[in-house]
Amino acid sequence: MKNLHKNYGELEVIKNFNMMISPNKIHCIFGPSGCGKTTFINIVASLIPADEGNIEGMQEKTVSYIFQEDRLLPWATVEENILFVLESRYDEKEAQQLADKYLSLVDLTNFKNAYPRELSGGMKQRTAIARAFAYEGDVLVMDEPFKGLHLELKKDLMEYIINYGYRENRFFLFITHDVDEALYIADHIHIFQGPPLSLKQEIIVDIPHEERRSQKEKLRQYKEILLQRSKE
Amino acid sequence: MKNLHKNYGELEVIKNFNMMISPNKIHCIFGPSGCGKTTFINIVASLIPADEGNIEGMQEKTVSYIFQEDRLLPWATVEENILFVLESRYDEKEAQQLADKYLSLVDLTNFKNAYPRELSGGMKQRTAIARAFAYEGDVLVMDEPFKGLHLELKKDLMEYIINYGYRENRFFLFITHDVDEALYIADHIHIFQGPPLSLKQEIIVDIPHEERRSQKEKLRQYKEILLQRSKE
Amino acid sequence: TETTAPETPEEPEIEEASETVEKGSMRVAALNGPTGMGMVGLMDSSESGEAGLDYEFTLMSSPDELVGKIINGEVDVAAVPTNLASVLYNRTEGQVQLAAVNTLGVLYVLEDGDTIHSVEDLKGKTVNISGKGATPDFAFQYILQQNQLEADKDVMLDFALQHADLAAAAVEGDVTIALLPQPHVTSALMRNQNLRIALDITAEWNKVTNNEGQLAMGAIIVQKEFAENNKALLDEFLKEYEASVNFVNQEMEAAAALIEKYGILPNAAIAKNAIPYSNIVYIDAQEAKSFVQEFYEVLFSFDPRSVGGQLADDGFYYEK
Amino acid sequence: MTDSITKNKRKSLNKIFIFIFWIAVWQGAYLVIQRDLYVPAPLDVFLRLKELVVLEVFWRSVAYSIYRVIAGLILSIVLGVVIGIISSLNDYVYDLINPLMAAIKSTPVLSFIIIALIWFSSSNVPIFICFLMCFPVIWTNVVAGIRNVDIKLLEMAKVYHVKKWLVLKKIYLPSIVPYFSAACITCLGLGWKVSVAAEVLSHPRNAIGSHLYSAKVYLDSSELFAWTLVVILLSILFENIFARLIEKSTMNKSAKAKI
Amino acid sequence: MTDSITKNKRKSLNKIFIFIFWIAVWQGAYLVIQRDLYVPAPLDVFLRLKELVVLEVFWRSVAYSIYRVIAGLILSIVLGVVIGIISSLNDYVYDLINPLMAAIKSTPVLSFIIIALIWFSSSNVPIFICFLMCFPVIWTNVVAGIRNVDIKLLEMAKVYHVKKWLVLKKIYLPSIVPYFSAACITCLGLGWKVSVAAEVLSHPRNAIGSHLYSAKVYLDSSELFAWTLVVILLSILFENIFARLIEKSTMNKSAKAKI
Ligand SMILES: Nc1ncnc2c1ncn2[C@@H]1O[C@H](COP(=O)(O)OP(=O)(O)OP(=O)(O)O)[C@@H](O)[C@H]1O
Ligand SMILES: Nc1ncnc2c1ncn2[C@@H]1O[C@H](COP(=O)(O)OP(=O)(O)OP(=O)(O)O)[C@@H](O)[C@H]1O
Ligand SMILES: [Mg+2]
Ligand SMILES: [Mg+2]
Repeated sequence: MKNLHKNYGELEVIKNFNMMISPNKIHCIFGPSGCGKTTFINIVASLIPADEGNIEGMQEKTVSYIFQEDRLLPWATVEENILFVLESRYDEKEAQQLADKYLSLVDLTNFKNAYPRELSGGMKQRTAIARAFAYEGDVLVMDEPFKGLHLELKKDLMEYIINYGYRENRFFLFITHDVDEALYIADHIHIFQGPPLSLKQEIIVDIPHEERRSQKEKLRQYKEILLQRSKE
Repeated sequence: MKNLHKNYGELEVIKNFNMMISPNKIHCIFGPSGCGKTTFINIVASLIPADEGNIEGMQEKTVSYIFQEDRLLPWATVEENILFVLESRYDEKEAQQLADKYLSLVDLTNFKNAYPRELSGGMKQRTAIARAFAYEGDVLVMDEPFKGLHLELKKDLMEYIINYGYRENRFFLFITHDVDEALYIADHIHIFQGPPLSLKQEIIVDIPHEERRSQKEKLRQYKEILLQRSKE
Repeated sequence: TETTAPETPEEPEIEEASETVEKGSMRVAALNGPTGMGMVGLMDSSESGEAGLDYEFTLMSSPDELVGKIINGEVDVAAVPTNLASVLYNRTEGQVQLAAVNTLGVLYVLEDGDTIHSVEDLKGKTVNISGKGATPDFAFQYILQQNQLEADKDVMLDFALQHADLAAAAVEGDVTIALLPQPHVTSALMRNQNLRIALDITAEWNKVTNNEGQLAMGAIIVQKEFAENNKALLDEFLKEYEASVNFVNQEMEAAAALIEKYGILPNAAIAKNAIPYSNIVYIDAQEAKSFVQEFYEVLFSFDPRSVGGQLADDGFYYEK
Repeated sequence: MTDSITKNKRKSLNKIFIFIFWIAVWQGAYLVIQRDLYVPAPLDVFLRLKELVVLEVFWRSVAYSIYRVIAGLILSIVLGVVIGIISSLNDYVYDLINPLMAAIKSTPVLSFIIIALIWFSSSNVPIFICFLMCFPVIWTNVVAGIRNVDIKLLEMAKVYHVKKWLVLKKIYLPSIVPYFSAACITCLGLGWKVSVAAEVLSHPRNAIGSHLYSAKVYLDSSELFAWTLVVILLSILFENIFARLIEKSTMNKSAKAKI
Repeated sequence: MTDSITKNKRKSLNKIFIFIFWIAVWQGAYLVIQRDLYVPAPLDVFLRLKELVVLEVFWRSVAYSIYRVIAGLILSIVLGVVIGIISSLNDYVYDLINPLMAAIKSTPVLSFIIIALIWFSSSNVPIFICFLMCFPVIWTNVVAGIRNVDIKLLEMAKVYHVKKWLVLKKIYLPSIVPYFSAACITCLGLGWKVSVAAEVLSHPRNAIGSHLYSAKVYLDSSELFAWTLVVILLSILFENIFARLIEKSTMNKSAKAKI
């Protein structure tokens, strides 16, 4: 990733930005509202073009993206919304299986025939999560994926990522504002500031996931650093 | 609040629900996604009618509501969006002053002429917050108001509510999924379950706000209870 | 080119002053086209102040507007198609009267080629007519009937094209046999040398009707109330109108120029060519009564509604 | 269940009331204008209508006119949607087609009626003219609908490499439904109006327009109004059927249908 | 800056290309059809147009026809928006007005032309007829626009007790803009078409329609096409002016304008 540059009119959101994202890791992006995080990951997911610079090694990768908004088709049911993105990649049976699997993961099997307007905010978000997970892209880009979810479900989903998603040779890039969330799941935490976007600090959390529950003290230290750095 | 009853088609979201909300307090509602929290506060804010039962003591109160979605006018600037709700209640000069004041509170003064589509997710949320605060309703109803905001700003806003909003003889009703947030600000925490909606437990946090930072141990106990109860 | 003539020729003030006798006034309306052509002499004399009455002429291109004005009593005298006269009489419970016949046949069969010389020659051909259910339709069908030809069997009738379109199609050779009224006949003939008048419907009509029946295409009608209250004025008008008709038929050059001037037809050349074929006449109502009645009977036999549901009684014909 | 029955009952009562209301307005107009030839009495018109409906030629004319309107509308809708989609996908195509549409929309029928009459049979000319009238309406609304498609949804489809035709079917089509149905409702009325007007011009053998025309030239105003009423009723009938269809096809498909 | 200049240049080049393209299509049609009276050669028509534009009567007719179209459109727009808003606010009003609209939309002009000619002067009849044609189009789209207003925004306004007229101005009006502008674009074309057609029927003194009619009657097809071309050009001009206006008034106001 080299020399990125992106303007919105007169606002330079990203200017000469360089960053390396190591594969097979869970990367967490941390930073104040409006600093350019969404813009950055949009460029990574080649959703919007950079004005200058380019992203390397992303060309042939498929991307699962959990958007900051839910972006569901209002005229399609929960299930149809998920099948919509699967149909072009998987055959019908596979698609249906994947949809069923991830619907039950986010606990929406009972609501699979509901339309978005009949769902609560959190349920819409869960549909969006199921859609992204079910697509099983090589890269999972997530923009505040767990907002509006209660703790239990959030934990289940994070466990799922760590236990299954992670192993399948994928890499994760996700934005959050929640320190605990980041420390629970991330291998790398990138603290951003901006605009223009710049990397303030990269924290590598080198505790294996299985041990994070037990190594509370060490985690607390990371938390201190994280809070400290993002406050400055 | 008595014998509330609300159906969506065949789904009984609220059934024989009774609850007392004491005035001049910050009430926090806690509960899993889809349990009926939004439906409940919509009824409280008389946004949607209950099928049966009624809310007492809300008739003459003005309501400031931070919706779960931002609900901004896409064709109006940040400032216009805020003035839109103020103009019918305040005269022009007052409205402008209020708008300016709360824009700077949520740190959007520089973006007051931006349109929603030019804002990041968090900035839209901040606009919605500024709109609700500026209206200065007697009741402040907030549906996950701080999602998408970074820690710093979240804290500032919570402090503001505690220090100023709170004093002005108002009462607050807010939904969150974040335990720390709830414990930081709430006087009463209502743990809901559903649907149909029911009150699982009410926790009264009787530590004055000023002392919460220091009484960490006591807070931790509350947190334990809260996590425990919402897990069951 | 301007199609609508000035609605009221301005009467110069001086003229008014020089006239010591108070003239009676009358509102006259006509449609552009052949029915109005006979009126140009009168219009000219009225403009120069030589006419015996104070006329207010209205030339209209829209028959609907004319009908409306007659029903509303906004005009006293109007030149209209003969069958419309009867329709108006019956539909308004006798509000109008027929004062005179002013146009006889203006219908001709045009042919691109040289095969048709009599009605019998039409057998097996398709004739294009415009205006289903209008006078030309019935008159033509009647002629066919009297010649032992059955419409839509021996002779196919096609009503798709309106006058102007039919004329254009005839000029372009997309239609070989067309039944057209004046002045469309003239403008088509002027555009395509191969076209010729194959049949004169007026002549054919006269052949098949007894007692020298005439094909009365146009008539002058008058509001009955006006006729009763201003009999002298009306008679004066009819006299002057007759003179005007004679002027048009005799001094075609001058008349054609006036026709262009008043915008009845767009140019004098067409007018000059059209006048001889337009059968502009003046026949008093009483005199015309017999053949007009016969004409109505023919129409009635085809479709009673085409004369307004019933045959007009004697009260319809104005007596001088 | 019972709830919906009473609702239906109230609705049909309502319809009768509306019907009576407009008849009363008509009667009022008749009394004010006092000219049978312009505005005949409602009763006369109904009596005439009663006479007409027993005639075979009435039903034949109505059937043929319905066929023409439907043919014209279907042509307009199919081509309007297809060309509308094509021309909003590419700016160049749009710029090229736009003047053609302006021409089609604004060219008076008079100017080309002769070619139409020579090319098509007189029975088909009304179809053609109806098409020329309705096609640009559909096209304009389809283009407007596509321009207002939510870009966020398109971006979503792009990230997930959703196939073009699926995007078309699942994002574009549902988004243009409200625009499209507004256009169709407009066209259902316009279609009748222009078809009948074209029938007046081209005089096909079985046509409402032909009857209307002769009623007018013979100043038979009750018959004129009777036929006009037939046109209006058919148009309302069409609109209702269409509304029913749209409702069915978008039932539960769009938040708006329910509200 | 330079960027936008080259863009403009390319755009106008583009326009010339489009113009040439359609002229070529016309010339092609002329060559294929080979009937001067139906489709005259483009060159003849341009020459005739050149003769016409120097005449005073040309400009007078054009001016009067423009006046009629604009009057008709403004009437349609004002009443269409006002009645559209009124009838979508209340279901009963809607049910009551809907059949009237269906009647207006579908009633053939023929049925009331006599009364129209009597009530309005022949110069105003085209205004009236243009209104009858465009008004229901505007109305239908306004109603569709209002039905598609985001209920969430209305709820928001309700909670904050925003005054009715502010809700109208700030939520309803901007929401119906895309529907409204689609309707206007449709009407700008239709308006010309029906006004001119009505001018043919009512023959006002200064009117494009009157010239069109006499050109037709006297088989002067180059003049017929010259006038037709005038109508089309005026309609395109109107549409462009309107597009400019809408763009200006919604500049930065709606996400869609920019994309
Ligand atoms: N308009 C509606 N039509 C039908 N069902 C609805 C509607 N709105 C909400 N529901 C249903 O009501 C239930 C409660 O919804 P509600 O929005 O109150 O949940 P919530 O507690 O706010 O959840 P979250 O935390 O996810 O926002 C859900 O099961 C939802 O599916
Ligand atoms: N379409 C756009 N047009 C103009 N400016 C934009 C646009 N999108 C974003 N911006 C601006 O770019 C900056 C960065 O936006 P971005 O959405 O990347 O922020 P973010 O880091 O995701 O913030 P948040 O945490 O609040 O979502 C903001 O200042 C925003 O105003
Ligand atoms: Mg963001
Ligand atoms: Mg909710």
